[in-house]
Amino acid sequence: MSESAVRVEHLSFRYPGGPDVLTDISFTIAPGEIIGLVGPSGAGKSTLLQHLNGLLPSKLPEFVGQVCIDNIPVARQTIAEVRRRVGFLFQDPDDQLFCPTVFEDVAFGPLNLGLSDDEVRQRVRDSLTSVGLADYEPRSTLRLSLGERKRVCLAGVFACQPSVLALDEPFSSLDPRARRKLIAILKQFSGSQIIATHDLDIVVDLCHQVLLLDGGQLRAAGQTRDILGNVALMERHGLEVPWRLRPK
Amino acid sequence: MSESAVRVEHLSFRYPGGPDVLTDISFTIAPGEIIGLVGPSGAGKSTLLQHLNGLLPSKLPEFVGQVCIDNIPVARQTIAEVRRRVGFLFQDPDDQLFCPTVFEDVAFGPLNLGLSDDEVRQRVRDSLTSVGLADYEPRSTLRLSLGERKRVCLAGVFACQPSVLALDEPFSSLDPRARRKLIAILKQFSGSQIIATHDLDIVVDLCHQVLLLDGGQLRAAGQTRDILGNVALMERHGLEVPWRLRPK
Amino acid sequence: MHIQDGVLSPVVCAATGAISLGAVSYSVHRLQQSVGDRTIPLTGMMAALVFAGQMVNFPIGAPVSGHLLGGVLAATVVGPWAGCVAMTLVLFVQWALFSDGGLFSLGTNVLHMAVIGAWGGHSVRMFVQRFFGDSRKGIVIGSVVAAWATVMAAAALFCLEFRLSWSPREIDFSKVFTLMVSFHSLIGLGEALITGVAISFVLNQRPELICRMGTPARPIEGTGRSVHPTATAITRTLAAGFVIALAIAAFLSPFASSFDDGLEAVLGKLGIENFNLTGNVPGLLEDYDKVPVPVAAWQSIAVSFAGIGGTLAVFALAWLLGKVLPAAPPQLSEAAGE
Amino acid sequence: MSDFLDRFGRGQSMCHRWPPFVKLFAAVAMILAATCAPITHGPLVGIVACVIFFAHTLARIPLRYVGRRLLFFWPTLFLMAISLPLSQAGQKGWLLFVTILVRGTLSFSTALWLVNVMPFDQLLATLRRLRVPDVLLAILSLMYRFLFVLWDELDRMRTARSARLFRKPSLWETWRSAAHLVGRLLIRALDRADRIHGAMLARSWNGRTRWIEPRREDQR
Ligand SMILES: Nc1ncnc2c1ncn2[C@@H]1O[C@H](COP(=O)(O)OP(=O)(O)OP(=O)(O)O)[C@@H](O)[C@H]1O
Ligand SMILES: Nc1ncnc2c1ncn2[C@@H]1O[C@H](COP(=O)(O)OP(=O)(O)OP(=O)(O)O)[C@@H](O)[C@H]1O
Ligand SMILES: [Mg+2]
Ligand SMILES: [Mg+2]
Repeated sequence: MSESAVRVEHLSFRYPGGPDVLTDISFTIAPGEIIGLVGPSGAGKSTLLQHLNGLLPSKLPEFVGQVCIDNIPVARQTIAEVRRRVGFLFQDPDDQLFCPTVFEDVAFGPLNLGLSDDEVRQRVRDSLTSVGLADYEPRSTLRLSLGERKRVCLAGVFACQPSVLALDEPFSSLDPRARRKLIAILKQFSGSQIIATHDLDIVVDLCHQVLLLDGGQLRAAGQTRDILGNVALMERHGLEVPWRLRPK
Repeated sequence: MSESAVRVEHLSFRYPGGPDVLTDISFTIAPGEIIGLVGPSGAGKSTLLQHLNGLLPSKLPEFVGQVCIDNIPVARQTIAEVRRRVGFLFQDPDDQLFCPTVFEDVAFGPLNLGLSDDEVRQRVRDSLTSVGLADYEPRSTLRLSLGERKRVCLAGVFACQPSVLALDEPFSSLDPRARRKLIAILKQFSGSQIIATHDLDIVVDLCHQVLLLDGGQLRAAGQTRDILGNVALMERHGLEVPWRLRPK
Repeated sequence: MHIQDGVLSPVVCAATGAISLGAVSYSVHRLQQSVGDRTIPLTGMMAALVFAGQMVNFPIGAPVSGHLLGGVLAATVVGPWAGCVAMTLVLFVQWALFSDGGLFSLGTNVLHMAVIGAWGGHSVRMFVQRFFGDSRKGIVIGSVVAAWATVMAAAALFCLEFRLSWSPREIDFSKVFTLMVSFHSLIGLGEALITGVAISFVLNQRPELICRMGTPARPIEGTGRSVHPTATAITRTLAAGFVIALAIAAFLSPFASSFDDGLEAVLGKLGIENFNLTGNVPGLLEDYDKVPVPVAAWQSIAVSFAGIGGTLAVFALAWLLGKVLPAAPPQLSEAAGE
Repeated sequence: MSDFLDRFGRGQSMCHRWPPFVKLFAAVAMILAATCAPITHGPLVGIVACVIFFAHTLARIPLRYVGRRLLFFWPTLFLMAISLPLSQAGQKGWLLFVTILVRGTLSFSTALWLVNVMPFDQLLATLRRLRVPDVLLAILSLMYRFLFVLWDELDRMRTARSARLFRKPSLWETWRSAAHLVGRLLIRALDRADRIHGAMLARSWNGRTRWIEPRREDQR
């Protein structure tokens, strides 16, 4: 069991007063593996990802099962440790940007890790450069387009150098060049990753494995090409076989 | 000149205290035409679209040029009339939902148009069905996934039956089935449309013409295939030739 | 509601500022004990929210519109300590961005809106809630009453400060008082309504958001939800004291202030002043003993109406809002806290 | 959009370049002088007024802007001040009335000056150096950011509303939708606060907030 970076066991969850949003989900992610999380809108992808970061269980009792990150079970006592290891990207960048300037926002994580001022500046510069916003440091986080805000969020995540990435729709509202750049970065990243997205072409390109979620249940899991290339399966769950895998 | 649904003439704009975001933009959209607005992140797409709905000029002085909808110039006196004609979809659905339940939100426009109760109910049902959320009427707008919220916004726009659609990233965070459905709806729509998106494959499928915006300037305008298929042009502006147009 | 620099004398500003400084420091001290938990972002958000909420106008009549003040709302959501800090920051930022409300009178404004608003509002709510049990209805009624009471208290306090600022012996303030109290009983109604609606909205949509505090919680009957405990003996006493003080301030002081100069003298003064201001023909002077009577009567009627009518209206409002709440809230079974 | 707030804060005049402490103390001193100078000493008040006017010209703040702000400011001040002559007949009341108006106007213009030469982030940095408690600063900077986010959100929700509002709404409808706006904003904001908290923890936040300057060499 020591080789799993993320382990989810029999996870069930519902929002207060609502029906079940997740039902008995179990899977593991090996270190270094990239997992794509696909499924129709409202399937529960964001909800599942938030569990990996301990965003929901601490608040609500409607939570059965266990989530472990690097073999640490997510619980009230371990939540700080877990969140340090998981780099989490919110679907909405405004949920994640909380400092007045881009520099401060990206520097927030490294500063809290207790790095020296120079190291912090270095990390900020590096991660902003890697998302293509090198000269944005002094700008206000209030005056950015959506794609720019998303990339600042990504820079903030990278600057903490987490060991697991949980990204919710990282590619939406990015332009093609930023998207290509991000794919390259993610391919180089050494930790494990779980990426929820509707962009199946990118999943084919990037992910080793795919989890297919629909109606809160895990409908299929396996090699990317096997699952995304399965026309019947895709059709059944409101998805589409991506261009690359279509028989010509 | 009577045949233009949207006419933008020498539009320049900057946010107060910032550099120019739009510089000398001119174009027209004929009735029934579908225009794709593409460009890298921060190019000014959202800003341009907001002008079509009179969101910015009425408030700020940093605005030169003229925008006409159905030959009505956008100005303070005509803003109500213009907004009635233009169905505007915000990039962020949360900006657009303001009623507590899905039904109320979609019914808001038709109610204000003075339709009878039965007609209103009919329109709400139709437009929710068309975006695939038929049974969502009583749900709270605060408890929806992002894709669901986006579709409720779209339903709200369609329920008003506008004559021009200005859609900012309508496809992002939609799942493939919803996307396909939306494309079908837009193809059937009789008015003119201008759609800002990063999803160039859909542009190829849907749009008759393309405007390429970068750094606030109109870099190219013309037939979809000519522009999106032009490798050098696309490269220069941080875009990518879509899969469909790549030479195999 | 904002008091500008120059309206009060520097001494009064300094005195009220000192009281506010003490209160805010204590709030910050209490807040510091919860450093690292969600109180900090929540307080920042609440402050931003009150600020933004104040920008939404609720039209009353043609040119007049009211808006939210937010002290009670903040205290209901984040508790009195964080609520006080949030309101203080709102006032500070309003000064720093719009120069609304003066630098020296910042302390006074903080006293009126943050300390009375959050601390006072919280204790009134807790007091009222005791009569309704810890139900959802109790929360709504409590906060509606608290919202109205805090506005009235702030108005009364302002009169006192105003009087202290400008040579108390020579000026008759009962008119100022009448005006302020009647005017603010209306503003207070608006505030109560908006606060009540906002809180029932939250109770409907996200009941778990209201007043979660670090302290151990006990469940609300019928909902399985919990708020933080109503009170120790001390808070209860404090709350009762506050309410009584409020009652005195709102209802008794106009009469007291008229009585202390002697009724005769006041009536006389009013009559003369009436004459001077309106430039009435001297003929009116002959009716000297009669004219002032309706004025005085009007005055006490106005104040009484403001007080009693306002109270009744507030309770009616509270009752209505309580009724509107759905009978069966979503079932939660939470042990609260983080 | 909310950008009109610090329109002049980014200007480049002599006053803008003064060290923040100097600006702050200059403003405090001017307000102090304005609120303490007895109105009966005309020349003294005149001097204070001249100093404030001079400060405005130095900072190149357009007079029209100051005038417009004053136009909105006077009515409220007037309402408070008028109660004095109303409650006391004769000269004394009017004298106090004038006192309040003059003091209010002078200190308000001083505050306007400070707001315009001191951008908010500079004010924050100054407060930090004045050893204002960390908790307050952390809350303040969070508030500042979300102020704009919520404000813009509110603004856009309002516009979205007016885009589908094809006629003049009744008073009741206006109230209802204003309440909905506030309610929705409230809940979204509170939920967002939770997510922000998560995002902060995810970046190793432990309640202590550290601050550094971007780069010493080429600060703005
Ligand atoms: N705060 C909430 N309270 C109650 N129900 C919610 C809440 N948030 C989401 N839901 C519901 O939970 C379900 C799953 O939502 P989730 O956001 O996880 O979907 P998703 O897979 O991320 O969808 P999308 O692709 O549109 O982002 C949806 O049916 C949604 O309506
Ligand atoms: N409120 C604002 N104040 C000042 N500048 C702004 C504001 N909003 C956007 N900008 C700037 O204006 C430029 C254009 O922004 P806009 O949102 O129009 O881009 P976009 O083309 O829609 O990008 P995206 O694809 O990321 O949505 C960007 O450089 C951005 O930084
Ligand atoms: Mg999602
Ligand atoms: Mg955009």
